[in-house]
Amino acid sequence: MRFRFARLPMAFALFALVALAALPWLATPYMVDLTTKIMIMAIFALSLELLVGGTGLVSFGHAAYFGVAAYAAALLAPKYDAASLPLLFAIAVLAAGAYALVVGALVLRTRGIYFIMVTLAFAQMAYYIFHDTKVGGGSDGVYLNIKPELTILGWKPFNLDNGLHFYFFTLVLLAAVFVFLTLLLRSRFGCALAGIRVNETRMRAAGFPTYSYKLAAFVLAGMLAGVAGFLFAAKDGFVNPELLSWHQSGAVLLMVILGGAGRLHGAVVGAFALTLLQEAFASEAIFGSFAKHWQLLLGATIILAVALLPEGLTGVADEIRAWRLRRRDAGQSAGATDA
Amino acid sequence: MREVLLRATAISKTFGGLIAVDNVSLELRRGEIHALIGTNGAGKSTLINVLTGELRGANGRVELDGQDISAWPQHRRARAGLGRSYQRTNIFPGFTVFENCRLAAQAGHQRPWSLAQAAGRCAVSGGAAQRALRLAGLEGHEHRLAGIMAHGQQRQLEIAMCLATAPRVLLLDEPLAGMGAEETVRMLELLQGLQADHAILLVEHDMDAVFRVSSQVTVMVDGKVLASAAPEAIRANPAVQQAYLGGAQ
Amino acid sequence: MKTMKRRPGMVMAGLATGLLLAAGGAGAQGAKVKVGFMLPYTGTYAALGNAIENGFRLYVQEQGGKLGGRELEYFKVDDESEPAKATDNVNKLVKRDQVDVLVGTVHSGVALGMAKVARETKTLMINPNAGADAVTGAMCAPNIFRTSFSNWQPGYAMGKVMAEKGHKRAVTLTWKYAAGDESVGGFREGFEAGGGKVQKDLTVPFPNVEFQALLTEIASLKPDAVYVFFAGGGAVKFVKDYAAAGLNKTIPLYGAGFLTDGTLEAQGDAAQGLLTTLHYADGLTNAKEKTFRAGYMAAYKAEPDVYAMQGYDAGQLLGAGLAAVKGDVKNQAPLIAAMEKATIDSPRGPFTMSKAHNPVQDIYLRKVEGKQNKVVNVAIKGLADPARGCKM
Amino acid sequence: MDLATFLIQCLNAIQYGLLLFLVASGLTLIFGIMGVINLAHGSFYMMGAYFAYGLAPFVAAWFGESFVLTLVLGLALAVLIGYALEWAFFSFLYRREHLQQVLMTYGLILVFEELRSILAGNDVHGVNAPAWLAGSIPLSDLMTYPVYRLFISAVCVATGLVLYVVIRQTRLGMMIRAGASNREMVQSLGINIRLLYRIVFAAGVGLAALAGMIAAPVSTVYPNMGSQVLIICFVVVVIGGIGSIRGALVASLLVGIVDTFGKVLFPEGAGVVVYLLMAVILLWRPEGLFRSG
Repeated sequence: MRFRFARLPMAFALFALVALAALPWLATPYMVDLTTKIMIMAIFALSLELLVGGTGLVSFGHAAYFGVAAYAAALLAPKYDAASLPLLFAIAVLAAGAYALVVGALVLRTRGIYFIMVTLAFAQMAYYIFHDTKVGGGSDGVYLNIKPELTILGWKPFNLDNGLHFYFFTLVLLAAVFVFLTLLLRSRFGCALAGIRVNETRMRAAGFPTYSYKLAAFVLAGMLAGVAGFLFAAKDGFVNPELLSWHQSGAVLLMVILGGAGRLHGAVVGAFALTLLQEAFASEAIFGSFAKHWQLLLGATIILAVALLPEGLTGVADEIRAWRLRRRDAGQSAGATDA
Repeated sequence: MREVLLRATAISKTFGGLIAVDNVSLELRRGEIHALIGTNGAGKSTLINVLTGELRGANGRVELDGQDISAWPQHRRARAGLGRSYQRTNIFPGFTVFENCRLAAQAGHQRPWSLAQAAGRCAVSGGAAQRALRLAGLEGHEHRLAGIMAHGQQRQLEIAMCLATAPRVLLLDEPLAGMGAEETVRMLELLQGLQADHAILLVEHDMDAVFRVSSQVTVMVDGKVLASAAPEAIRANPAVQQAYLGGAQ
Repeated sequence: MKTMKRRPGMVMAGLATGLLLAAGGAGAQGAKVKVGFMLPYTGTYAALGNAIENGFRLYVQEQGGKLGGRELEYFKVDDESEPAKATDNVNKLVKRDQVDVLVGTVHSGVALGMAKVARETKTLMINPNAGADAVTGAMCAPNIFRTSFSNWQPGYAMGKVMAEKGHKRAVTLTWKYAAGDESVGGFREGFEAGGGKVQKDLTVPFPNVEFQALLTEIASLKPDAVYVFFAGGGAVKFVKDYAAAGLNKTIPLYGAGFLTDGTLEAQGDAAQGLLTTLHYADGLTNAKEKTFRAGYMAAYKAEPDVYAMQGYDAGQLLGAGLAAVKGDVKNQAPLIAAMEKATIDSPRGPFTMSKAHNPVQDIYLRKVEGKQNKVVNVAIKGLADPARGCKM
Repeated sequence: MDLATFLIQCLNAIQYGLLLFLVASGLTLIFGIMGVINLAHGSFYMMGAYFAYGLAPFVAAWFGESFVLTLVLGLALAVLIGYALEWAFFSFLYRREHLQQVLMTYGLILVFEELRSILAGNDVHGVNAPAWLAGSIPLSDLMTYPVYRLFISAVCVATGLVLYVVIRQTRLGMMIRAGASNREMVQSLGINIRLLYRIVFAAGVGLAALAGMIAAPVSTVYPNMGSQVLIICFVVVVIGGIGSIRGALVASLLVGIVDTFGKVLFPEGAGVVVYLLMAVILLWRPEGLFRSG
């Protein structure tokens, strides 16, 4: 575990931002739509990265907060009117945060693999509540038929029905979440989380209320997942219990690991990589009739990635840097003993 | 009489059926190094863990500055001025030496909500960390990774991290373990320098060191206090010689 | 290589752009009608997805590869029976491949996601299987058609049949999900209209297949009959468990047709004699059925099933529409009008479209004999779905 | 619920619990001793079920119909596959973080699922129970109990006993127990940890496949059957305490009871009860009922 949040991979972030901002002029509407979806998943993955890479808490039930926010948005929006965007957004995010607060307060008593499993248990409970009861339309799910609107004194700055507007709305939120988390992780709060990840006992002995810190991180991560969940509901207008399923929790965890846990941009890269790989492997244009065996290709690629890229896709550069640092340091300490 | 900073009264702690600490009382005064000796498994580390609140569910009363802190959680005790070091080096191996100390110092100045400022730019914790590193003799090593330093240096860092939290009471669990002769001397000098405005509990196996610096020695056997007196009196105590010093020689 | 290591993001973005261009740029505008299959090609329902596609392609082949004088171009997306991905997957067809017609799918949750997109983009959609009532109920739209059934239909028919057989008290059992609830709802309506009474509704969490506890519960309730809704692996296991528990000898079991469709080989003796209701059956004698069966056997070396038939009829329905507009698929209003008015000469027997675009069709009572669901009689003739919630 | 029904439900609960135990025991071994979060365990269960379906015709053609021989052959094959998989995919992973193993085993699920589709197709298949186990025993005036289900329970109990004896009485078992409680100690004792891991992994795969084969005649074989078993097995392992065979047994029975009575008594919340049980137990005992023993 290296301490490197202070060093922001600025170049990456700026390049990605410019590339994403330029995309709509280079790409087909479908690409824009797909990228919107990937950016939503990237926000989702970033929220989990705060827990996995930032705090060392591996949650296997993160889809619950995503789903709760999506359901909150779909269920609480008025049926025949456009909902107020800021209001619905706030409600969805707060709903996710509230559920994360309840779950977090309980599950943070456990550790390691047990933590992984209890988070899963609470997510499954939420899943079955939406799947088996009439709260959210059962297994068929519910719709959000009219997209929420932002009106400032009768003026509408943008219209989410327009795919391009939605794209930029998502991009702005993604950038905001990324910047927010970058600041957060290099702030004192973030450093305390990093300390907790590495050595919680020491942090407590130094005087940090580590439980409160972890709970704050857990709720924050839940709320950020809620941002993604809100966007998902608003984009497609279709919310289904499967959003809370363990497949979904697993998928977002995979994005974080594949991109490289411990690096913020890893979550973004992971979201793009996993979605695009699947897109590519399932595409008949590229793989012809073998495309129906896309799972085989995706599975094999994942296995190869684990074997060859232990630190994830974004870890390659860091590994080289760490190796150099170690070598330099080894030279230094050898020199010190000589003296 | 010097001012009592930490007073522990009738501390007991059991694990299942096993009594690890049995009705132990002791007082730590400002200006004093209080040595705690005893064989392995005598309950010394357990006692420290109870005093700092790392272990919960003990009987007895712990007072800091005359205030009952028995019900306080560990982090609150730490922030009230109770600092400790660990017997086994317990640092953040992937962080730099400076960051280790700075993070410890940050405990006294947490402000988790101030997101705009990078942690590394926090002047308060940075200054405290720098002072602690100087005291512990780690100046010049700030930017090395803690995990790949020599063992003795890691022990120094352990102390520096404890000092960085600006404690008034130091509970040091075998700080000299694994240190070379030169480093030991330096560490003892450091402790003697700190003595003036700290109360120090020193758990140690190095008897020479103990008798050199301490003004009070408590001997624990099987979780109980066997004797507690000035070093000369302990050296002369037949029960202690029988149970501990004799056995060792 | 060097830049790749330093800037993985750039590589990913580059890959993304390239990939998307490749995928999105394909398929220039031509005279072909673009048909998008959104069906499960992996996972639990993969076999169903293949059968539907085969059925559809068979009809088109029979027409010389053309409908309404136009050639067809096919696009395929694996929907994985994953509702969470439904709208993304349907967007691949609608936005990436810009298909004119959507054909799909099996899973009800996915179908509802599809219907949502189809409504919004006004893309013509033909649903060849998923029975969710809402597709031609609350979600109904001029451009959404179904060639299969609504969950309500077989359930309602079976309710009638069981009441006519003199059963007074019945217990229902299904997975706890929308399709099951709808089927049981239809059954209750039919059964209680015929003077029966549903004693208790039992459910199993989806997709749990441990039925033993509920079999015991059924035995202790001692109803006159049991109505169940299961499909696929769950159907096989339930029928076998029911027989193994000896209940088939004392409490007759009835079900919606999927209980015994595509599953008889696996169910073996346990299914013999079971009565189910569906819009299709083995042993139908109409002429279309014969040519369909022979054609399918010749093309795919396999017996067609109900899914293949529904796919085939999706082809017929589209063909009827396209014929009316001479293949001009963009001319939607007359196309839809023609599809609404069409009488489909289906292997199941002729059917028409209801106002909500669900088949008005005969529901058969079938009996399992060997590996076949032999038709016993027509349970209800020309049954139309009530299309509750449809404002069309 | 009258007494007779209650007793039958208890029998159902135990029977279901025992089957869960058989699948979960392999998972808890791999989990506890190697620290591998093996998401592919459900795939091994599915593999076993497809062995029971696919091998039977071969056995019938070469040796005459024999259920037992099919079992033995399938088990041997599964153990071999497990041994090879450990060598190929896991042996280089132990020094990495757990998360990497999650990723690896997820990749394996996809590969197995697709191989299954290519090799065995996507249809549902039934597997016949052997004739000598085909009968049933009357339980109440209406219900009978199939002999084959009793056979399943017997196999589960027998497997449990064998595991108990191996773990308590043999040198291998000593190493396994040591490995579950303290990995460093095993290494310092000079035990060949790599070989131990390989054996444990192969045994875990074998147990999952055995469960799949035994269950096949009642569960039938169908695509994705593994993923349904997987999560419930994780629940069992975590409730029981990771690495504890005894814990897995107790937890399986608990889950069996809760699931069985949950379905009957609270049909609305039947899906939730098992997870509720897990959450409650972990909040009460954060390391499960029996920590590695």
